[in-house]
Amino acid sequence: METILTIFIIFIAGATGTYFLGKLSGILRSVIFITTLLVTSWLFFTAVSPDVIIEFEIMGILMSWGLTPLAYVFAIIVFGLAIIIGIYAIKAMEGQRSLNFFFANFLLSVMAMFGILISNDLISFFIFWEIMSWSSYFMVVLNHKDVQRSGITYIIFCVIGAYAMMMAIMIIYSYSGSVMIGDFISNFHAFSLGMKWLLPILLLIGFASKAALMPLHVWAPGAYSNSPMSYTALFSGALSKMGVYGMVIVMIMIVQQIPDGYWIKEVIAWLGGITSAIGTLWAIKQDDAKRMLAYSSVAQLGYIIVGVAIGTPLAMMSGLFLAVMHGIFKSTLFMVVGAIERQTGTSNFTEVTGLIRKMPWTFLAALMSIIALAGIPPLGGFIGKWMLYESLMGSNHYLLIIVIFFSSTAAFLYCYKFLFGFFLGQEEKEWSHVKEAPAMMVVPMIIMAILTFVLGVFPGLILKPINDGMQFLGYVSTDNRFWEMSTIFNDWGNQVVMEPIVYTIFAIFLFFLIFLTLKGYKNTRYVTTKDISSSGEIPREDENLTFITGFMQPFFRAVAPVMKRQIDKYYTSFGKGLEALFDFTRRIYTGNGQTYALYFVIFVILLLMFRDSLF
Amino acid sequence: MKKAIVIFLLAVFGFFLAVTFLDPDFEAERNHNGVKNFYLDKTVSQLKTANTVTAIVVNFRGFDTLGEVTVLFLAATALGSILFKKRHHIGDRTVLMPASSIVSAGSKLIFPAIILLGAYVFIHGHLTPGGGFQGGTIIATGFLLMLIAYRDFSISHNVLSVIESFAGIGFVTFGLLGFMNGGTFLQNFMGTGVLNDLISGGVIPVIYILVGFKVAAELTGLIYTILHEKG
Amino acid sequence: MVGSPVLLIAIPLLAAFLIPLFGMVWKESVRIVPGLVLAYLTYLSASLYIEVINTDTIVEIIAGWRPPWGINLVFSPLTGFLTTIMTFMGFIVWLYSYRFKRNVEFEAAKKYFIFLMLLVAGSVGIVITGDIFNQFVFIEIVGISAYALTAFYTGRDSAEAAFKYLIMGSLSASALLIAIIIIYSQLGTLNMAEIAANIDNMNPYYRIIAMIFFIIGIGVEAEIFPLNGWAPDAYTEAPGPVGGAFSGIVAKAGIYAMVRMMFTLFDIAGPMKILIVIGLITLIVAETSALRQEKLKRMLAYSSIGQMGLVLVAFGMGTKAGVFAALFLMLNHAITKPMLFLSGSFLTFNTTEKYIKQITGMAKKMPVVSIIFVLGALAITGFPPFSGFWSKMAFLSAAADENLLFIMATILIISIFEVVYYFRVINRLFFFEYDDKISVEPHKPGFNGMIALFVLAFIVLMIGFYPSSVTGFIDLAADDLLNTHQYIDKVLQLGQTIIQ
Amino acid sequence: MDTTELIRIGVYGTSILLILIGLYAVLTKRSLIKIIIGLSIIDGGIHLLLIGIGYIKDGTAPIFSPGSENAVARMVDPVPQALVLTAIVIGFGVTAVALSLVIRLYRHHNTLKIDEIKNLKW
Repeated sequence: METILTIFIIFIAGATGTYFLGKLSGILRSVIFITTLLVTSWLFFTAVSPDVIIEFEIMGILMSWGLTPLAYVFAIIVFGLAIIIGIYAIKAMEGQRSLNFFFANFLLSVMAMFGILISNDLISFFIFWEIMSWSSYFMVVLNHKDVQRSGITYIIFCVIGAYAMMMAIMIIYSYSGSVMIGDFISNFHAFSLGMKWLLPILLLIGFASKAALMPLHVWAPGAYSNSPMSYTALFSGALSKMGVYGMVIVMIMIVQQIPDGYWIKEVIAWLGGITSAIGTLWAIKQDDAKRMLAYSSVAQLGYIIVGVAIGTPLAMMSGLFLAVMHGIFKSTLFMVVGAIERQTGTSNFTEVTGLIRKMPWTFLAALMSIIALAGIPPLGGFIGKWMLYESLMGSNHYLLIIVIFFSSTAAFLYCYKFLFGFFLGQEEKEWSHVKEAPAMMVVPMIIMAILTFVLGVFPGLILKPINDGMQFLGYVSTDNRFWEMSTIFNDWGNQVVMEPIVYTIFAIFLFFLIFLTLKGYKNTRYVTTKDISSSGEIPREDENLTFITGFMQPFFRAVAPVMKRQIDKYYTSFGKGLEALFDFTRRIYTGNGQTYALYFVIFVILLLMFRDSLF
Repeated sequence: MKKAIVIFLLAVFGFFLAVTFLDPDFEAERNHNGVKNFYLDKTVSQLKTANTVTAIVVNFRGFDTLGEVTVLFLAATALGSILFKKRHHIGDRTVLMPASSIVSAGSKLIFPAIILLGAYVFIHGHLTPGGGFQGGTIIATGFLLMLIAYRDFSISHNVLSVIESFAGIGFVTFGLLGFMNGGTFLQNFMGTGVLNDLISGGVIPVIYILVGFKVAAELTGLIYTILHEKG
Repeated sequence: MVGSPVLLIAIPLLAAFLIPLFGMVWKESVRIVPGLVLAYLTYLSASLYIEVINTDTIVEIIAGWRPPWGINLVFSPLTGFLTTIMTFMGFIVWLYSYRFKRNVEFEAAKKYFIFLMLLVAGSVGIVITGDIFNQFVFIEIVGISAYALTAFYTGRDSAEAAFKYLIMGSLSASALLIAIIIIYSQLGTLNMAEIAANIDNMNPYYRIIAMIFFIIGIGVEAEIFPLNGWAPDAYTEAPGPVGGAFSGIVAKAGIYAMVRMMFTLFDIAGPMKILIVIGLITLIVAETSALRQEKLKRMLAYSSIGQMGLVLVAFGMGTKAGVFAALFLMLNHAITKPMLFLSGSFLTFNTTEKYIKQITGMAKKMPVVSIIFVLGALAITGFPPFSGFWSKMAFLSAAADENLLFIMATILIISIFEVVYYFRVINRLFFFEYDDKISVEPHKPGFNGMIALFVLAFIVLMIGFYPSSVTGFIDLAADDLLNTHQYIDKVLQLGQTIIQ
Repeated sequence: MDTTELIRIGVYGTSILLILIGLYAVLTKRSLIKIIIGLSIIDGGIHLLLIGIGYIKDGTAPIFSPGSENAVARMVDPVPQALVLTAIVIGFGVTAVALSLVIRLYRHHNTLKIDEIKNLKW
């Protein structure tokens, strides 16, 4: 049997087993769950090669499954994250509700993502896309929190995207008689001009809704923050990348064929830039770590989309590299928040402080990820951003650079807020009971943190598969100049060798670590947060004077006009208006039998009067 | 206001109906060579039935009649179901005033005659205008008279139900017998006899008599149910 | 030869007359006999269907008179397909309601089962008959059983619903009679094949008038927009399984009658604007009305109406792909909507009002039923890998073939509303806490009901994962509907073999 | 205008008038009983219409009495008569069900006004 099919069967069997046998005992459930993930990943990494293609037919439509080099990059993210998050989830989810359902659904999500990646035709792509949609939907509402609002918002945007995509797929099918992605790309020039514009736009709506691009990002904060953190890690890390995956194909292989198609690219790139700016601003404003990270995810996906949309080789590479890196560091951060929430019971910055001594390993993971997120060398984020800036300069998008640079700088604010809020600052009695998270949760986080470091030092590890993927997309690889192990190349002709930089920075870190440790032995007096002198006034008991409170007020006064226009308010009032309208129109069913009889007569007369135009 | 709208609508509707049905074309286009002549022809030559309408109702379009009988059966059952009450809730008969002695005496006198007339009508359904439906209705009016005239006149529901069921079963059974003997449902499988004889037309009179029983039983049942309904 | 199509009508009628007699002897028989009959009908219909597919259309004549003169029944791939679905769904509904009013009221149960059986028989009759007046009679049989079933519960507002249904039903019957009068007066025949063969000789004015009266005559059963005011009420007030029977059986018969009329009787080629317009309006009005609905069964009823609109739009395209999609939609709807009605009826068993808020958190108490409900909701909203997805896909592909982009977009937008209201219910069911104050006491589902639900769920999954298991049948049925000449020839040339 | 035409217009005109009167009752009368009467009047009109289309000039009843076996050409069309028989019986059944529903409704709502009986709406 083909390996791909075997993987699917194992996934389905695993999901069913997890759900039904999980009722017997929790250990059995965990064992089945982890075994499924391990076996499938092992099969994937060892036995799946890009050139095996399975073809079959459903309802007369030829379908085919096989792994392309581009999909391979994303599959690495999916399986890698799935295993690590899976291990984390077993401990993290302990004691939560509906565990059988959670783990089975987790497996279904992973299977759906894998399915999306191996689909060579649009129909099975769509099927797996929808399976992913509903399985992730059930995760969003699993916590019973804010179900009717954020859950419904999420599913609305899911189906908006899915239906736009489905419409495009059906048009493609009926016009060209084939649903193969390859056929579509090669026959695209044969479509009429209107279709040439309509199809990519519909497809982009579909993908952008999952990648949370600007006007379609409204669902993201609610969905990310309401689902269990163990799933959000996968959600933000891997699931949203499926949108990016689709966008890569559309932007690179289809939009290029449209006359004047660069407009689409420009628009998407700008939308990406604005998304990142707005997302960052909103992230800074949040007091809840989950929502902050959710907005941060939106912002980070904005960078990725900018890279993908610009579409020069370097930009593409930076987009894909950032996608991988984002998957790693953002999952880590969500796992960190999950761990903190599990240990302290809250995920609010303003309440929790000074966890650095209580949860040092968690802090380490958070620190590494934050550094990667902020794009500070030597970690992976730096390389991605470097390449992004360089590609933007190379393609003369100077205004866009300003936007990106602004949001990337502003990101430091929330990075700092995150670190400080949770870990630094004064220790409070209230949190003195907090312990480090269990090893099964810490180890995955640490592994991920190390990964960010490794990929920062040796970006070639991931740039190599990306290069293969880009060759598949039609980029001619030029003497491997971008993806030497541990070096990157800039367009001014200089090679930047990463190792010296890395070692220098590493040394500085080591020095500070020693310094801090030594300093720690000194006799330090710890006081509570309230115990400060504030210009002679004694603060009242209810005034929370944590540094985090009212953080960056001047900054917000400056950007207030931008923040005031919240796009989800427009959506909400639009939805409310529609519901009110339909509440009114359904009064057409008055409940009076006589009125129905009147409708009957009116209908007859209308048909009789308009018989010439209707028949 | 509402009335004005309704009158306006009905005027428009009536205009269309008038244009449709009062137009001489409506008649002119008529295809007189349709099924009509065939029916008239075959009724005499094959079915040996004097009344063409009966032949059509029972034989040519017997399937419709089966459906029609089912509709009646359904209506009777539906009435029972919609007005269903537990047994001890069944009320007294609702009559506005006690019948005068003339009515009670007269109805006793006239009742057998009505029944006889009904029986005559449905037995001669294939020869004269009339038939099972008409005869059954006449019989039911006889029972209605008795029910109005005598407060204590009562009919066993079970008996009605048995008659009704047996008549219905008989109809379908004759249909199925036709299916077994002649190959098609409701086929006229019995000898047809001589035109205008009482015993002629094969199964047609038999089925019509069954229909007569069924209609009589069902209509009586309907009347009985409604009369025992307290408002 | 396993039997004959006429038995599909004759056996239930015979049984309906027999049941009162049996009931006098053995009370349990009033439940068992209808079940046996429906099982037999399912078997008969399925085996005839297989025979028809393998050999040829069966045209059955009645009373020994060949088609233009006698009444005939046509059992073709199309009618066989629908008949099989209907009888099967009838059996499922019987299975679900086997314990209905058990040990409580014998008389009521007896009548309920008689009505249910005749509802199925009448719907089958509408589908297989080849004569317009006969169709009228069957529509009335269905109508009266449906009124009676709607008014079944005495304690509720069911009589009101039934009365509205009755007003609309008898107005529509009048319209249907007018259409029959016009056709008979113009062509002198009532046989569908004969009418279809001679339709070109008919004065075009009368042709259109007859068509209009036909549409409004059948439209009440087919639940098209301005004529469907009765439907939500009737679905809400009728016993739960009956709502399933209405949507799974009666509405299908109505749609079939309308489509047979448009395609065969009046032989309209190409896209039918009227069906598309009516279907779209029905879809939009129904789905938007469902959005803010507070009662579960009423919401399902609106959803059912909306689906009927979608089916009409698909038929209205008039192409092979459109008909295929429409039949596929009908099949899925016939299975999924009863599934929703039956499981929803378990969920709201102990309430009379059937408010959606009353099922809050019910999944904890009745997990299996809730999961089946979710399955149905996912299937009807067209989420893969469940059955609804394939039919929705077939529909969109048919629309794309005809370049009807506007219709595609409209229907997809309307589908978003559908998703919203179904997911609101799912959320309430699964992701809200059970609350004694709002939610009702759960009802323990019976064994027979669970079997019925499992069978339906199995079919939904089977079609979802392996659509090719049914598409072959649907394909044949679609061919059969579109081939008017073949229908006429099959029916009218039958006489050669039968000696008058 | 000869007699045939007069009869035709008379019959058809009457039936159309009956249909309209019935519809008027259904659409404007508030009493359930009157609405049912309206429905019956519509039925009556349609039955008249149905009988009317079978008429031919100087027609006789389609019954073969002894000695008139070859009067086929003068006989009116028997099919509408058979149809109307069916239609009348069906109309009767529907009316019976309707009346029983009215009894139920009256018992439940204590009124016969149709615009006061609308618990089910929207």
